[in-house]
Amino acid sequence: MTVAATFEIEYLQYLKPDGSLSGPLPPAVPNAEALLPLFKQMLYVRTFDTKAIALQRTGKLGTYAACLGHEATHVGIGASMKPEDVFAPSYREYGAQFMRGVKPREVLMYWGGDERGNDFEGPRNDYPWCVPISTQCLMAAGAALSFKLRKQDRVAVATCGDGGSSKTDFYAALNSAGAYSLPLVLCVINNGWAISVPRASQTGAQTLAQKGIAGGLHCLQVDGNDLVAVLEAMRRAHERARSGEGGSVIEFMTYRLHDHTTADDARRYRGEQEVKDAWLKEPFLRLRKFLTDQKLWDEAQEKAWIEECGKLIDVEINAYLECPVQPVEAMFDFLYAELPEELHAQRAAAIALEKRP
Amino acid sequence: MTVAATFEIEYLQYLKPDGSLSGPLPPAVPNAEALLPLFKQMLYVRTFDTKAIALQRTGKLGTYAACLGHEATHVGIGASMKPEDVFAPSYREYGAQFMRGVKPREVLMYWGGDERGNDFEGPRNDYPWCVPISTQCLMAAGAALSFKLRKQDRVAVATCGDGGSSKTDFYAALNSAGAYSLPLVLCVINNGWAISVPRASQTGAQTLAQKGIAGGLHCLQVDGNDLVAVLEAMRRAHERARSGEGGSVIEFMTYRLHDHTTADDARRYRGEQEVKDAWLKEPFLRLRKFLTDQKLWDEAQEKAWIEECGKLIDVEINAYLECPVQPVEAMFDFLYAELPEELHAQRAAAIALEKRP
Amino acid sequence: MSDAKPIALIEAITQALAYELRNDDSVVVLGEDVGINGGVFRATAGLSATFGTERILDTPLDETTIAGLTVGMASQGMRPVAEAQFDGFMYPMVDFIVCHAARMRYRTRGRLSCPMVLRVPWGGGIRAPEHHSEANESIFTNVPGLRVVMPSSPARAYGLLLAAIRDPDPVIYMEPKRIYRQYKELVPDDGEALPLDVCFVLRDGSDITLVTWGAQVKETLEAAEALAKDGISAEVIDVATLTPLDFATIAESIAKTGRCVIVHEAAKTAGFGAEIAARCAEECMFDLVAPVERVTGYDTHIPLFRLEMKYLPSVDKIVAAAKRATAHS
Amino acid sequence: MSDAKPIALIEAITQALAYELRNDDSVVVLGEDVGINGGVFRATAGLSATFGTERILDTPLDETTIAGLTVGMASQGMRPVAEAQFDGFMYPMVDFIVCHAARMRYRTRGRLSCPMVLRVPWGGGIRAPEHHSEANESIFTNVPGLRVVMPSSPARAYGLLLAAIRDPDPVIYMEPKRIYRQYKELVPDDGEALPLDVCFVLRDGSDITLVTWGAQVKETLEAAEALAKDGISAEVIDVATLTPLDFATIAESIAKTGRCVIVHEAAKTAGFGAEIAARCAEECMFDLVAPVERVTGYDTHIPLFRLEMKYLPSVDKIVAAAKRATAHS
Ligand SMILES: Cc1ncc(C[n+]2csc(CCOP(=O)(O)OP(=O)(O)O)c2C)c(N)n1
Ligand SMILES: Cc1ncc(C[n+]2csc(CCOP(=O)(O)OP(=O)(O)O)c2C)c(N)n1
Ligand SMILES: [Mg+2]
Ligand SMILES: [Mg+2]
Repeated sequence: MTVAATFEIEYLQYLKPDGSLSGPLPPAVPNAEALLPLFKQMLYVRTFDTKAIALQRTGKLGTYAACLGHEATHVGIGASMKPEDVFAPSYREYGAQFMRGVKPREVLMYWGGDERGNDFEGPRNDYPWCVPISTQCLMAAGAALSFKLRKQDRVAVATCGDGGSSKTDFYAALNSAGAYSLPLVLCVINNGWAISVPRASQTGAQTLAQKGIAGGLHCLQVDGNDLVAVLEAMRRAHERARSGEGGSVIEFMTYRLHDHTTADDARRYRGEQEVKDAWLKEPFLRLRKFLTDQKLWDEAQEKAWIEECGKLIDVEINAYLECPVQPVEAMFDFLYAELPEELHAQRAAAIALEKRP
Repeated sequence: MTVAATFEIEYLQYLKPDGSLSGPLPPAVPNAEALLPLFKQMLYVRTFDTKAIALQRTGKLGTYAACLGHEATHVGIGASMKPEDVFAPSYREYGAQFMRGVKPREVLMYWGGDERGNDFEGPRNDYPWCVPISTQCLMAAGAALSFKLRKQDRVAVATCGDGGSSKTDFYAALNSAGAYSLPLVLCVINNGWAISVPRASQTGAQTLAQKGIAGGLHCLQVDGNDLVAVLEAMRRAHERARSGEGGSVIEFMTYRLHDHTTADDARRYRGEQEVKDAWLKEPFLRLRKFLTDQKLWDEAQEKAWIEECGKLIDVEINAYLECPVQPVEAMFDFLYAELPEELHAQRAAAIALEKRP
Repeated sequence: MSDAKPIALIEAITQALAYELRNDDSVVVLGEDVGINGGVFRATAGLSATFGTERILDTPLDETTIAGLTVGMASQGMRPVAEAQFDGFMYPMVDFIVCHAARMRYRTRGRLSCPMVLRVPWGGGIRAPEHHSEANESIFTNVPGLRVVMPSSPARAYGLLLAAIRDPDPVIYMEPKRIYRQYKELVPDDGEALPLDVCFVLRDGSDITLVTWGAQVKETLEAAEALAKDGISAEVIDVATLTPLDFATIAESIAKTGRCVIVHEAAKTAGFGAEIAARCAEECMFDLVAPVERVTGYDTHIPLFRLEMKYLPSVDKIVAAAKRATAHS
Repeated sequence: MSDAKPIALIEAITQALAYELRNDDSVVVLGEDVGINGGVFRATAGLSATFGTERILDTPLDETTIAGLTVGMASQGMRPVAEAQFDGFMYPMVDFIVCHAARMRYRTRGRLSCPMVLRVPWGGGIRAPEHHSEANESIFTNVPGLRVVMPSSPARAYGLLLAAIRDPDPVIYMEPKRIYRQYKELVPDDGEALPLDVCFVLRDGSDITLVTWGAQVKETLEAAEALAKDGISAEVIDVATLTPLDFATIAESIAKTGRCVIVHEAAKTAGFGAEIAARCAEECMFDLVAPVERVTGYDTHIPLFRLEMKYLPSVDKIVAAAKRATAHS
């Protein structure tokens, strides 16, 4: 038999669900201390998530997509990026975005039905939340192409879900990343579900990482609940991207512990046991165990930090709640760089309607 | 290192460019005699191709996409299919279509600017030529899904080019073939070029066959100029499809010996030497050598058969040339099953315009 | 009998799907989350349990895939009813709809055809996130070979969906999600389809013709009510089948009223209202005593939900336009 | 000087591309076969040799990819000029154009924007295969945030393309391929852009206003010529910038002539002509002495080339419509 090509997909896991290491720390993590700020960030994100859900439940927020359970993947991705890189998220990677400077009040504004949430004070070139699934992957490929053409030492990172990895735009992104050898990292966050459709119904592929083979990209499958593995996977992908070796597809195995969004009821379609099992592998507990074992963390610290997080986030929530609605003419702002002549009358009419007694 | 998955792509070649066998004939080809009718078909197709190009050059046909050099792949694909299977071609696989009953006059009609070319008297469920690249692959997946749902023992076969394998529709087809485990055979006919864009610019993947890995499909790379390898590859894919093992992606390595279409001038973008080298590997000569060595073919037979082909095809050409243009109201025929009330006036107006002195 | 309970528009859709699934083996339903989850709006609730996963298919998350599989199945003799989860997600389907669904019969001179339905929950006003509120019927109305259908009541939703599924050609069936649960009415599950090429006159009037479709039927009827209080008699026409258009019904009404206001949710410029107004300019010139007016979304994107109601046509806006028209005589 | 040679419309496009590539580093050209092959119509001929493969990019064969990469590049500060090889292949680009290009600035409140051009060779009449002859401007004209531009002469092609590339927002630039080489004229390579929001009055007249765009400008001007012989003075307006529409110029003309015939190649129902006729019904009612007419493609697909010329508007059809209009007074 003549063989035209062979491939192998590596799996990364360092920190096991029980909080013990399966071997030495990888290059991405020089020492255990380095994990501490990221662990705190995970707690911050989880606090934010809880509060956002509560806001939605009390009618103060629109539909909200929670990130419960994804914290290690999200924070690890954000931590791996340089400020000048560009991030193209889907709609729940707050952990990554906070690390890049996006503010919780901006997240709330967006889900609160206000475009101004997308006007990040923070990473000015990052993409806003992206509702049409996986189109952000292809925009990120375009961003990466622009970096390459302008010889900028920057990397574009996009995230999508297991469902999103079925989308043709995802395939287009990996195809072009391969064709142009782009500094692009495609992160597939496999949380087991795309609303009600389980991972197994999306594709016949045994891993989602292997989709990268279709474009000749580097492929890696990672325990996405293991912050250490996430950091190491991202380090490798960034290094490849920066050294001109092209794009990567990384599959992060995690689990969506919450409903898809606050508009969803996951009990309709998935069993309790599965969720219970998933809680045993979630990212926070194992890292806490590890850091506690290393004497880097304790209950008192945790209590203090959670309290601190609550305060920090309440400031953000208040900023959101106090922000007045945009005036009606905001509909016409930013439609074009300059409002075309034709539209002045419509804008004036809209304003006039507001002014009626 | 933990390995999540490994893959291997097999390469098939039996009949080498010099006409010698690299080993025993595979199951698809019980004996050398079995190749004879297909060889003759290849000659028939080549004769047709030459005459069609001549028709275009003399203004009797519109733009025409030649199939010179692809004959083994096309005929092998056609030969592998059962009548009840469904074929979804792109636009140059006449060799496969003739084997299924499509008539040369229909091909000419289509390229001659007449929709009736698509109304095959022959395989009534096959798809017509498909201009939007690779969309036929996804329609074929839909056809395969319908076979599966209705528990019919039928296979859908689609062809696309190396360029076509970049198209998102191709990826969508392989993704759904994997997700639903469909009786679908995706044939990527890699002829080195997509108009002026070489294979290397389409993707970073080392083979096009490996794209199937993205959907968990069976993958195979084949010498597409070797009729024996084509038949064996198709046999395996059909067997898998029929036994419920799902879809395949097969990459057929061949070469486009002609311009892309008669509207193209390949000298603008590719070197002479490459074309010369390709002529040394083309499908016809090696098979003739093999059959001649086996005493199954000789010059006299060839002369007679070519003459016969010429006659057969001239009958078709005449039928095409003599076919009168459709009346103007044909524009309104088959637009809907029944012409909506609203359109009667437009139709009447169109007819009235024709009748003016 | 379950027939005897009043149902909402979305339940009428479920009822029609179930009816056809029961009565025609070739009908299958496909889309994202249409299976065990019953659709994000619950339009397919219970169908998977009744008809099984071979009739109600969850698809991989790709709208190109949904469109392509649907065309493929339809062209091989099935009658697929596909769902785009929201209006804002159907753009990737445009290629298959325009290039293949709308042309399959024409291209093959009737050898193959494409009896499919694409269901698209449509329009704003439900406080949904971005891309969940679009009114994009105009993408399809210039495409020959399609039918674009838009129900606005439970009964019409039922009858038009049955007709759409049974129609031998592709139908884009746009569902006004804002009024999915607006009110309930009795909709006998009798399998009676409605015609796909007539407008519905929902209210008779003599002073002005109000032409609309989809969710705006609600505001338009309310506006007619308000106008009546001011002594203006408005006829209300629901253009439930946008293409092929039944303009005769509209022209007949204008011949009587001499005035026409068109109401729709999509942006004004080149929205489907333009076609109705154009027909007025071509065919009703000598009947019209006042300029035609369009009350529509502005020529901007529908904003996120904090502002969306200000974008949409409202009873006030319709009444004002009607009064401008009736000022002419 | 090379400026001194008359050039055809397609050469004017090449000239404009070269001008901007020379003068703005952030401009790149991308598409299928735009590189060494110079484009299937030769619109990018020679550009690859002059500007190199990092400015003139052949893309993988996928229109979704082209659209997505273009939006990605544009949103990061480049000015990509993408090509869809033929009109019939741009449907897969609709998603990115509508969901991202048209909304990038709006969605981010100006933080990101999308200064891109999509060039689309457009229309029938060149004896091309299927899907090489479509007139699908209406797909984009109902989308806020876009500009839809359609040149009809070498000079306008040059000036409008420069303007499109320099415009800070996304522009769909539709090229009337049938008149790519219709005639040549002197087009100085002076970098002078034309405005993107005015109609061009190509011929003054007093009896009737003929409104058109793209390749039909040819037949419309010929019709005006023919009408002149019969003593009918026709004003011809080229709506080169469909959206945002400059209706003022059209209204002004109708105020003078009292009659309006709209000519376009796309199917009639919900074609962009409907918008112009609608505006007539809204704003010119009291100026019009005759009903508006549209001379358009039929509401069918443009047939394969044996019949295509019978589908398209012709001088005869335009003249006949104009005469029907001038019969009213
Ligand atoms: C193009 C498109 N189709 C459908 C949807 C509706 N939708 C929103 S999220 C979602 C599931 C996404 O699943 P996955 O990609 O796994 O990401 P997750 O939400 O699990 O993080 C769907 C179908 C959408 N937003 N965009
Ligand atoms: C969607 C789409 N884009 C572009 C084209 C124009 N086009 C026709 S053939 C072709 C190249 C196809 O190359 P490949 O897939 O390798 O097939 P081949 O012609 O070599 O057999 C292109 C770009 C098209 N027909 N459809
Ligand atoms: Mg998921
Ligand atoms: Mg090729």
